[in-house]
Amino acid sequence: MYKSTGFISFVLRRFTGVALVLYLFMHIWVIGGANSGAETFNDRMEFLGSPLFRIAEIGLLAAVIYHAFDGIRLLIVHYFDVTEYRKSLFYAAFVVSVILTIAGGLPILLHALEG
Amino acid sequence: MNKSANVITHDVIVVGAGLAGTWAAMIASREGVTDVGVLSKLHPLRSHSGAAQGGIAGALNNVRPVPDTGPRGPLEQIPPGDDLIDSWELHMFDTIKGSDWLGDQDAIEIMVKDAIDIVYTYEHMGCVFSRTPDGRIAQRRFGGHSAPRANYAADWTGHVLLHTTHEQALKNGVKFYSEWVALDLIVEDNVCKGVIAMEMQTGQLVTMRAKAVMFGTGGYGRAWKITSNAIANTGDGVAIVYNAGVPLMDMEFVQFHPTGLYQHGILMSEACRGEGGYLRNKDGDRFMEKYAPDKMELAPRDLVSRSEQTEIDEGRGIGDDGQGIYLDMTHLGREKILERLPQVRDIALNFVGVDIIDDLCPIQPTAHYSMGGIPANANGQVIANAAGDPVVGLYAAGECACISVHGANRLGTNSLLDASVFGRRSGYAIAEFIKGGAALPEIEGDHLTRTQARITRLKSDPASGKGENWAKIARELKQTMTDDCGIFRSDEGLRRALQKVKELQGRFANAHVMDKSNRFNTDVLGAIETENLLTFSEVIVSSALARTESRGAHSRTDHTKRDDEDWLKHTMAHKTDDGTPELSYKGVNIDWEKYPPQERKY
Amino acid sequence: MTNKKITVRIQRFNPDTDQKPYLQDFEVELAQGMTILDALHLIKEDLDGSVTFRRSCRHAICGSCAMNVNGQNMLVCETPLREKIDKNGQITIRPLPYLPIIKDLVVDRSSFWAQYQRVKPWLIPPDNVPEKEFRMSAEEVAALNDAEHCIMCGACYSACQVIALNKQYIGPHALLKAFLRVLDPRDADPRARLDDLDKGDGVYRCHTIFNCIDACPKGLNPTKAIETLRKLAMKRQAFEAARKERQKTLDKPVN
Amino acid sequence: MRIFLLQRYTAVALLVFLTIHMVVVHYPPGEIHFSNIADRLENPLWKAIDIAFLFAVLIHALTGAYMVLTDVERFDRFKRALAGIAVIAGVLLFIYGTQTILAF
Ligand SMILES: Cc1cc2nc3c(=O)[nH]c(=O)nc-3n(C[C@H](O)[C@H](O)[C@H](O)COP(=O)(O)OP(=O)(O)OC[C@H]3O[C@@H](n4cnc5c(N)ncnc54)[C@H](O)[C@@H]3O)c2cc1C
Ligand code: HEM
Ligand code: SF4
Ligand code: F3S
Ligand code: FES
Repeated sequence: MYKSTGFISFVLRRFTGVALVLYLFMHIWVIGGANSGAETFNDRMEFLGSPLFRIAEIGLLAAVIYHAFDGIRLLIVHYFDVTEYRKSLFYAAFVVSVILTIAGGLPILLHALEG
Repeated sequence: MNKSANVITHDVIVVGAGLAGTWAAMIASREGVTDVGVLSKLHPLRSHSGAAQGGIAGALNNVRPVPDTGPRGPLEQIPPGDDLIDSWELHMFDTIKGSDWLGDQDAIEIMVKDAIDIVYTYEHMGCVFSRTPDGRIAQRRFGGHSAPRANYAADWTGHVLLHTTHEQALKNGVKFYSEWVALDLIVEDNVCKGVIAMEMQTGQLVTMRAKAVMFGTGGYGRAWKITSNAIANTGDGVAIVYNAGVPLMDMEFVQFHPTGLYQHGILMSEACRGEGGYLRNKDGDRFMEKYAPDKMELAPRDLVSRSEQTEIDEGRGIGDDGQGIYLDMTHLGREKILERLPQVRDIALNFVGVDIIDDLCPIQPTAHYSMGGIPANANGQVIANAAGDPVVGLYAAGECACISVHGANRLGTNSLLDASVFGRRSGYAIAEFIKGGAALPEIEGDHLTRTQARITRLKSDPASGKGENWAKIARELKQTMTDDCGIFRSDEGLRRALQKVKELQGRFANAHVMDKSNRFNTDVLGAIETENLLTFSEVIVSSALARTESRGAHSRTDHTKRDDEDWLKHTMAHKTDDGTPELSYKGVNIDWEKYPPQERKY
Repeated sequence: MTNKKITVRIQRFNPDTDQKPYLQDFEVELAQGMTILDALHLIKEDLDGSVTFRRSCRHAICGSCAMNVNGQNMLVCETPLREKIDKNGQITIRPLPYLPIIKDLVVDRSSFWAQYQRVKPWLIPPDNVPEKEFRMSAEEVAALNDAEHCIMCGACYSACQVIALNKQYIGPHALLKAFLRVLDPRDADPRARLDDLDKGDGVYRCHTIFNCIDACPKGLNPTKAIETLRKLAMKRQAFEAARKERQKTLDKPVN
Repeated sequence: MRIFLLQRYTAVALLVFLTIHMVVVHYPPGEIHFSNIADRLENPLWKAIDIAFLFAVLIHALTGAYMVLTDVERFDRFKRALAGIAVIAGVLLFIYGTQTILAF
């Protein structure tokens, strides 16, 4: 296993990407409840409303934020000649993701604990 | 014979995938000989041609010294229409003078004329040369050349040439046997019939039959302790051919390069001096003023190396052992060094921790180039004796060959040229030979078994207490060659060396390897390479001992003058039945009208 | 200077006799200016002749000796032993990762060379070859310098995780070579090259992992070359036209 | 290779859509009910935006999944079949999802 920041970013990106795809499928199915009317929709939402799922949502948020900022990083590399700063770019994307995850996750956590 | 699966047949087999071998294969296949196999003990791109840094000679007339700044002034491109300063004639004269008149002038003429075309051909094939402002190939000065005619690609010229040529050969569909080692040559009744080779990956021995065999196996600097040569440059081809009964020519002429990295021997390209670097002794003096006041650091290599060695011997060397000299490039400036000599800078940084931009770099003379080798004519055809009779179907070019364009001393950048030009010419000659209806000769003897026996012997443990590690023998040989057959030689030293080589040969009979396996056995390879070193070192020492004069790279402290009366001739060494070399001599091809021998002064 | 003993851990494996690779320790005395390759030679010549590795030029130009030292790919011939000793006085040498092992530190680079050949590494010259040289500007040469300097050592290739997953991927070394030919003003068919690179195993299989840059002992930048090729592949028609235009003046002075 | 481009372009689109989605739908966090979604989707512009979002995310996700699979040499051999599955799945999910959006 050849370890490096590049490798870590690659694994995280893949992992979050695939997780998001799986979530997307579930998400479409849940919301798709609306096809059979408001009842089904609210039932399926109820199912997701449990505190456990709420906390899992923080993971989801982390995944989406990291994946997005890593994606932005790749787009920057594609359009600008910045390969020299590859390590800093990764750290930047990672740190920003962590901060935003905390910022976004805290309200969710509080809400989950309340509810 | 011809019994088992371990026989491979090609029209042409080329041993060696450096510039010489690759050119030959590429040309032969382009000329319609489609069945060409090239074997190389290294992957082709690992060949030592790729290490050449400085350039390839050719009188293209692209640059000149700025008018009125003298011959050592800064260079500029020659404006279109202006007078040309260079010509093949001038290149020829420089080469002859550099060779100390031992070069064969007919071959030199062919080479320098072809030079211009071969450089353009390289460019057309895709080499990325450095450029003049108007887009022509850039040229720099090189030692012994009276005009700037070293065509270069930064300081990785050989690398660029080798990769380009290899790629062209691939394009032509040449089959490469990568990491196959030639062990023996099959010559019967003066007809070459093939080689015995080992596939490294399996350890399998194979008889390779062919209508024509070509050798381009490179140099043999590895017989010395300090050398610029790759670890694989063990002169296998030279030894193999000699063992098969073909003579070797001018083996005593081995060039020592003035600027090997101190204690490593790794080459600091001559381009360092070409771009204006100085040599300084312990006291900081530019001592070349004493030895070559005119050309200074750009005098030919043999002269500069001897000057350095004299300084060292007289106690003005540097370093722990006093064997070093300073190369001073600090006045060239960061920009020039980074642009023209980036690789050289990296080497010094990595291996001795010196940044040549700011500091003096320790260097010392290093065994570099073998002028001698397998005697061949200008078509690459190997000759069997002083009369020039050919060995049917055997060709050689490049550093392993002695077509004798370098005579007693090679000029820098002339050897990439030599390997390219005569590799190409061999290719044409081989194609003609095959298309002329050459038949596949039958092999009579059982060569494979004999070679196999050598390997089995190495792998079997000798009687207790007698066994010896081959590496130890190799080390002792290198020490001996350095001490007694180096830059300065004497009757006494050479006799000592000869005795030592014989002793080591005797000991090799009990040498053995630790690795008994078949797969990729580099231990066996190392032992065989050592055996080859021992074989041709004896020829070098014997030839040097016999030549009682100083000429070019061969410098005798007991015979300090050149002696045209007795020694204006090539040495030919045949292997006799008892294994010792028998020397005979062959005249030098000289145009007495145009290029009669003169004193060689710089 | 007191001489220090170093433990060199070498990964051993002979597929004919061993079940799986294992590490073997050797003691070496650290000497002034010693490279990792020097240490390997000492071990081979004095301690165990069966330790197997490739090398030739010993100054970072032939590309034979790329290996994995303490987890990073590098040329052992140019790397001082001193620099790679960890705090336990150890150094660990393994073969290049992700490639089949032939023996000990020698790997099978077949797929590496196959990809190199796939990109047709040779120049495709235009029809109007001049009598003398093609004229190229210093900038045109400078653009090619990096790619031209690749020594085909494989350090980048064997550090790339995409290669670990899929040997059909062309790989950083061969894409760098392709870059060299595509950008060369003398090459007559950049279009066909870009068409090939545009396929599934070409430039888009690179996922910008950057290990190739980190691993390259020559300080080259395959990622940058790959990004450039991606952009060129998108506008290859225009690029082809520009090339045709440039080739009309290849025999003229550049300024 | 169009799918690479598709992935990159949809990535940019997703950046926009996802930000909107997060801010509008999920912030502040709270119960999501049929009714509050239906309120928002009254506006046909929101319907259009959500359909475009769905379209982009499906393309991005499925090309992504396709890439993850075909990057592995063993699956690369089935790339035609995988592409087929991805297209069919994409179309079906798009129809299903669009129905959902229109159902509000
Ligand atoms: C450091 C250095 C710098 C140099 N710089 C310059 C320069 O600037 N200009 C210049 O003109 N010259 C230069 N030279 C000299 C020049 O590089 C060589 O003379 C020339 O490249 C030799 O080419 P070749 O084809 O004969 O051999 P090589 O390139 O050495 O090739 C030998 C081939 O033979 C193969 N081989 C060897 N033995 C066997 C065997 N037993 N079985 C199978 N295959 C075998 C090897 O694998 C290899 O492929 C330099 C030399 C050195 C050492
Ligand atoms: C802001 C939003 C997003 C951005 C900027 C973004 C960006 C990217 C980029 C640039 C890639 C290409 C990676 C590569 O070529 O190696 C990628 C891959 C991928 N994306 Fe996204 N993405 C985003 C959202 C999503 C979402 C919501 C999903 C899932 C539903 C997703 C799933 C995937 C998958 C599966 C991959 C393939 C994984 C890989 O190639 O490593 N992405 N993304
Ligand atoms: S790009 Fe660098 S690491 Fe890759 S093969 Fe070339 S020299 Fe080696
Ligand atoms: S490591 Fe591999 S994925 Fe691309 S950036 Fe380099 S080739
Ligand atoms: S031995 Fe040639 S690159 Fe290291």
